[in-house]
Amino acid sequence: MANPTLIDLVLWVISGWLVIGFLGILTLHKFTFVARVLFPLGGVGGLILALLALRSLNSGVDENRTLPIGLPQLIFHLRLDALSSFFLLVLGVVIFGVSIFSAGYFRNSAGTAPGLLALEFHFFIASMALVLISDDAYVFMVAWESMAMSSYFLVTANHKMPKIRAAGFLYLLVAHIGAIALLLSFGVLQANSGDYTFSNMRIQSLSPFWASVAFVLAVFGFGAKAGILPLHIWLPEAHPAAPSPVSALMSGIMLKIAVYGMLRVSFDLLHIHLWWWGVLLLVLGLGTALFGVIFAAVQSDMKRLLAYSSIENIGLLFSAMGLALLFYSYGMNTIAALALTACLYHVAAHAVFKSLLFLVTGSVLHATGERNLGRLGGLIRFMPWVAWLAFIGVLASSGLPPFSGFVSEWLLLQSFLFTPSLPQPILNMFIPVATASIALTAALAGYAMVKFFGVVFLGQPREEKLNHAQDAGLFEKIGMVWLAVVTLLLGLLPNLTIDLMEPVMRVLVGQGLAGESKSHGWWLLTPISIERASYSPVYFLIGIATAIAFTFILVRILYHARLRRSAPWAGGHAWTNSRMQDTAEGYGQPIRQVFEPFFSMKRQLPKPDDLEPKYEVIVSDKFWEGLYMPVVRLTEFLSALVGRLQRGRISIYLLYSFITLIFLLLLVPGVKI
Amino acid sequence: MILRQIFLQSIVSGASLLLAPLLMGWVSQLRAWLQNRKGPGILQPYRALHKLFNKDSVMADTASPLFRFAPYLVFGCMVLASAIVPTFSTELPLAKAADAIALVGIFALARIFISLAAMDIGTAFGTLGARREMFVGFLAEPALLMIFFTSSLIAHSTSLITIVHSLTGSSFAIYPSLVFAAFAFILIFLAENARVPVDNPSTHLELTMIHEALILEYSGRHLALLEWAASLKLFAYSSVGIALFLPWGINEAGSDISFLYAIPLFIFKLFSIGILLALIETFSAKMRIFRVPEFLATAFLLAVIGMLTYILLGA
Amino acid sequence: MNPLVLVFAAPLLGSLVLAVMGHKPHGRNVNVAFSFGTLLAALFLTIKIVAEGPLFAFNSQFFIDSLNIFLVTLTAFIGFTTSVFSRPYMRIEEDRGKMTHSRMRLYFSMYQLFSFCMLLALTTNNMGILWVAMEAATLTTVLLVSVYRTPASLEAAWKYFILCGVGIAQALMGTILLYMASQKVIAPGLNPLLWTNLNASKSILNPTIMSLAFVFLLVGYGTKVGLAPLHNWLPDAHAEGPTPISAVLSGLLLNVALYAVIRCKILTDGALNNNFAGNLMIGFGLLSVLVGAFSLLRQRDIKRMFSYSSIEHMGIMTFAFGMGGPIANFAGLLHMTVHALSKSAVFFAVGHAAQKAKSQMMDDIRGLIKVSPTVGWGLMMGTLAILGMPPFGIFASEFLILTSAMHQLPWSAPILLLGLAVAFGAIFSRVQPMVFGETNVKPLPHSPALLPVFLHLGLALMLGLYIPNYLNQWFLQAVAIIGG
Amino acid sequence: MTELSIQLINLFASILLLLAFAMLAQRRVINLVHIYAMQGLTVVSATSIVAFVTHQEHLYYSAVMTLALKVFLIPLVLHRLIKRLDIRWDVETLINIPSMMLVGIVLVIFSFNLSLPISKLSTSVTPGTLGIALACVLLSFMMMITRSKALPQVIGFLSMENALVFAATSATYGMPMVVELGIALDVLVGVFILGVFMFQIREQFESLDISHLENLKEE
Repeated sequence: MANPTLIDLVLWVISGWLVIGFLGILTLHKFTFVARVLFPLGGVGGLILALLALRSLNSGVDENRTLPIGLPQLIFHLRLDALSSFFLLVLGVVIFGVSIFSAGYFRNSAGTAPGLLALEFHFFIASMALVLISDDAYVFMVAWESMAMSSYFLVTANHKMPKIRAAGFLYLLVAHIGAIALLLSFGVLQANSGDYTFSNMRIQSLSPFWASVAFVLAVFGFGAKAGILPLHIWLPEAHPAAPSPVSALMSGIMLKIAVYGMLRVSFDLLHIHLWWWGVLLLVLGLGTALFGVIFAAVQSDMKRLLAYSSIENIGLLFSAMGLALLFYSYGMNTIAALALTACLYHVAAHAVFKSLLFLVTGSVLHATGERNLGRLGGLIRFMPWVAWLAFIGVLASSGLPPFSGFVSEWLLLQSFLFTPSLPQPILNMFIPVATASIALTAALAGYAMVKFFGVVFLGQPREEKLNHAQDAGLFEKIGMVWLAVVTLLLGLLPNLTIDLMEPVMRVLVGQGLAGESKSHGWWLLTPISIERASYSPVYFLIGIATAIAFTFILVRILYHARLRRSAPWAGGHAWTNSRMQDTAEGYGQPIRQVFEPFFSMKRQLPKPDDLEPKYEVIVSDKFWEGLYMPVVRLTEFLSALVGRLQRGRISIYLLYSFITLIFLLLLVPGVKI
Repeated sequence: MILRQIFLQSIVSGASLLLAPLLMGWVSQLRAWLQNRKGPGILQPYRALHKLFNKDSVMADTASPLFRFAPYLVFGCMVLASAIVPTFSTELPLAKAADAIALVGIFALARIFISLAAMDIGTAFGTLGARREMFVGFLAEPALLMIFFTSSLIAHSTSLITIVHSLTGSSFAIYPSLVFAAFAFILIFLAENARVPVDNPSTHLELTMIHEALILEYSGRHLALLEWAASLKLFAYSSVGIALFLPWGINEAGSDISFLYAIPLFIFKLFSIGILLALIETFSAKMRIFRVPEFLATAFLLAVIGMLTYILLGA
Repeated sequence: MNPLVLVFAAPLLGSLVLAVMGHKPHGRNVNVAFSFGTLLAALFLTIKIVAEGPLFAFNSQFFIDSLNIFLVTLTAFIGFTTSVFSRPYMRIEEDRGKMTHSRMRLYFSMYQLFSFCMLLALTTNNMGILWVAMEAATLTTVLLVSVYRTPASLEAAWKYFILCGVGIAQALMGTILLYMASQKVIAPGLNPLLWTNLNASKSILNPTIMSLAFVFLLVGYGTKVGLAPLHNWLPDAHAEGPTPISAVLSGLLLNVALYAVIRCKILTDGALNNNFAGNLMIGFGLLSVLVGAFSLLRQRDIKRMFSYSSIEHMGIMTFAFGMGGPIANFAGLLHMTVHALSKSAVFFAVGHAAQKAKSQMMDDIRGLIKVSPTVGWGLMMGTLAILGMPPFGIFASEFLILTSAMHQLPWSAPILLLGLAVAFGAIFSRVQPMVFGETNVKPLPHSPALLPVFLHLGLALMLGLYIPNYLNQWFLQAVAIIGG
Repeated sequence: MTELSIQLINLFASILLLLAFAMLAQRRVINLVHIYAMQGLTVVSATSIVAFVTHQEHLYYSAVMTLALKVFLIPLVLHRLIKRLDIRWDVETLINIPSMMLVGIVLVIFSFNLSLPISKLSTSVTPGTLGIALACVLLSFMMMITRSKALPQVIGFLSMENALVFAATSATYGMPMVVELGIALDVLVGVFILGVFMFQIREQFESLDISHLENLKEE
């Protein structure tokens, strides 16, 4: 091809990943080759993909391509438009960091052979990219389920532990049920035309009832993948089970793919939009966000903590989407664009900082072999690189200015402030509550993140072995630095990022924000108007930096006091040791107390005469007992009932046949008894 | 034009930097008087700062760079915060960089840094303080945000300057929603500035302390910066209160003449807030730490009700 | 020479030869050779059909069109791969003393005869001969199921015989009624039992007799399809017979029975002009999906579990054909093909796994991936294929079935969703610890025949991503024949 | 077709039904075999009459085949089985005989009703026979359900097959020869296989009581 189009190049990258995967199979046990060559190569693929997506966003590409595979009446339809390009950009950026990190992360001793791991890994990222460019239901579902399957194998990479297998099973089960729901949703969308391309679905006009059915099924399907309440149950199990780079990909990208699907279906494929859809998403999202963050704050396993934090962020994304849908259904497209910008911004921001944080846990895990917060601490002294990079991620995740998480939160709150203009009075009543829970979530996220960073990296090591922890290797550092730099850029340059979203907004709601948002210069973010609201992270940073620098210099010039080092003062207590620091459980105690009704708790308190006093709190999810266990029990009951059909007695079996025959004969038209 | 803006901004920031300890001193002096004590004098905070800056700083040998950096950052945050809150003038070029939401963000940033710094040494008090500080924060922060939102709804803007503009606007109007917000604000004000009944700045009792536990390991210039930052915070909060609930008489852009009455009026308002604070602190008792969530939840709910009231009544 | 003769001659001759020398060491290879011969003959026939269109043979007693030609090819192909799988499998069974010489002869001879019966049932045009062939297929498999002569296998075979015998008797009643209906209206001189003749005049067949006939035929052949609640023989027969037989039972016999039902449905639809037949099939299909799925949960024997999965899948196909319409029928045919391939592949892998563990109890099978990665991955991949994970072909057909069900019969969608979800959870939760995890079992003395497993899975994979044009054309023509 | 032959066929149909009831009520295994042979004879007679009346040559072959198979060969085999296996009595049916008869009557009414619309449309001279054949099928079915020994079950199965052949001859004047041959062959092979099985079952379980065949089931 003389002049390959962008979508062709994207396809080449995807095929490149598949080739890398198969090379992995060929070099099953050649660890050095797989780690030092294949993984970085895949990372470069991610970078290329990001550049292609950037190009596509800048030039406003909308390209179609069909591949002669798939079902005969339904060959693979692929399409690269602004929405897919944006998600591809995020995907590529994150994959570059994660792949480079993986090159240094995976060890030869893990349960699965390195080559197989490479296959699963690259299959996973290739299928995620394929989901993003698919333009018919079949290829979408194929890529979607391949994504679930390959990530399942990655989650169970260390399959010798029964707990990991259980987590993997739960994950795949929820993913599969969700996928069936999606399938049914597409079944509604194609409106019995037998044509499963998205372009056909766009022109179908469904009745409000059927459109709602499709929408609700899509919410169920995508929500199961994203971890929306009450389908989140797999997420805190699977993330800790998976190797850290995989958790990073799952949390950073895979959950976003579900968001992509939700956007695609609700804004692009469905032609009508009912206001209550928005409310549904909003309520689900808010509930999920609050739930996630409350649970994040009480976890004592660092990866679980981050997993719950991902649930929270997904909740925020869904509520932003719901808000956008709400505005859009009333034709308020500008404000819908504002809410959607918040959503997409958070997609990008969360993808990057959460992958960064998961990679950090990987490095910590390698250095210490511990995931339990109760046995970590003080690592900033032994692993300064990891700690400071983690710090950037933590600040972004807490939604603090001038970091990336704050921009999206800011945009989201801005869009919430427009809700009084909605024509539905009942919605207006609901908005303060919604806003309040967003604010509460944001504040609690800070709480959880302080816990994460403080307990892992600060204080004194809680175990002796931590004193020998090594900082991350070169590949790991490069991967994390890349993600940290992107996080910083996302925080500081919101207008550039919003510029990139402009074509996406045009696809989804018909108009974007870019015209207004940078009308006062690239450095000042004014999404609606300068009088309405403005935010400039660069000024912000300069302001703080100037203040700090001034203070520092002045203090140095004016005062000449020295700095001395000594043992910690600790209020004068002479015998302090590392066990006297707050534990992770202790840190979560206020949350447990305030939000007690959310949890089901089991406490083991020491008695006065215990020789080895032990204190333990097990906090578990009420959804298990309240929702999942009854379902499991019902299923078991039904299966016992069905099992009674087969009692081994041939006479009974014959009786079944006999009754069936008689029954069917009674059904014959024209037979009267 | 730009020069004028930089000049004005420096004046305002400088004024807040200098005025902040004075407010602190004023409040403690008032408290002393109300409690029939003689009091250290209104200028005591300046003397204390001077003393601390000149002392050697003793730092735990386990402290990481984070610990050393935190006081500067907290101080910087507070300087920035007081630079973007309209005090006696709305002509603040930096205010464009951060609106009300970002202001809450600044406070949160400072809070997180100081909490992490407290955890850094790894003493029992430090972690205890950090936990309590974050605990107060996660309830106070959204409440503050809600208070801002109530006024944002009225002004159709989150920019603090626009809010002040529209509240002082052409016609005088009473906003019942702001009454709720004001009550909520007072509660948050007390909690955030480590005041009785939430915290007592003048005690080191381990059962109750929050703010003091955080800065227990600091000494010398670092402690001075933190103390100064605390007074700046008090000052910023007071300014916020004035801007939202008592904005009348503020200097608007373009009328230099109004500075003549705006500045004295602002100082008067500030001192009145000091009186109010001293009264509250004198007449209430310190709460148990477990009661704090109820206290803050009340503030949070009041703020939400404020927003609801606005939507119901349109005012 | 008519290639059809070869298609019949190869297995018949094989049956006779193997009855004499099946116990010899190279009897296994002879079995493979005859199966291969059948496959070649079937391919030859296929090429002829592709080139020349539908074919009548032997005084119109045999008729091959697009609906059965792909089943003929499939049957010959799976017959061949199963014979390849039988080689090491039966050798190990013989080494372990489960098979004597006479049993080996019986096994191989009946294996070939069984192939013959199925090919006969598929190609015949005469509804009577169809019945005879189906009954004969039952008889041969009864002997195959009981070949170990253990109490359990005898019990299974007895139940199989009685239940299917009674079932098939109902089908004879149906055939008689069919004959009665056609006798009245068909032009003199035409054989009233030939399907082509019936099909030509189906619109003038008496609707009442036809609906009665269809009920009998559905109960009869439906018993062989394994539709709930007529399915009770199926798990026993699958679990107690030799694994190659489980593979061909699930992969082929059930398909052939369903094929018979479809042929009857075409006639009934033509006579009735309503969806009576389809509705019955929808009901049976959904019931089978539910019964199959919920039964899966309680299984401890691995072959039993996968046989319930066959019930579930036959339910899905029956549902699809019952629903009708071009997409659902296409999907049903595709599902028949891919399910046969995947399920037999699963049984191959299961066979090796159970032989390694010397037990069919799932609790005894652990850590396959460690003992033999290929068997482990074969079982894992086969399971995922059976569970409808893309890009395996079952996903493609389930995709089409579910999406069209959502519009044609929305109320059935939750039932299917429930069934598929329960089946997924049940099977996967059992297979996962078998494939993964730790074990201390030693590898087998003879290298397992895994070529069939991966060949089948490869084909199933291919059909999920790419359906060759000629196959597509067959399917489309078959869909046109089924109509509905 | 003459009036007489119609009446004869109807008579044989009634005899068949009577025998079906007799089988339902009979407890002695040896008598079951006798009844089975009588059923065969009835079918043979009916077939011959139809053959005679319609002048269909292949029906004569069919009659001869049935005679050989169902009147002589299979009863003989069954006799020897009974002797070798030493089974005389089917001790207990699962439902007592009077209630079984009652259910049987309901079944007869049901099948008559079922075949009524067909009989009305039928051009055949013996419209009632289909209903009777159907009733016989259902009665044999019920017998299989209620018997607890293997051999009576098999006899039930065979008598069901008899009823089907009767239906074929009386309602349609016989299936094509190929089909009839195939059916006969299947039945013959089936009986032999069952015979072999019964020996093996007795060897393994030391009884022919099918209640021993209840080990394969769901827990």
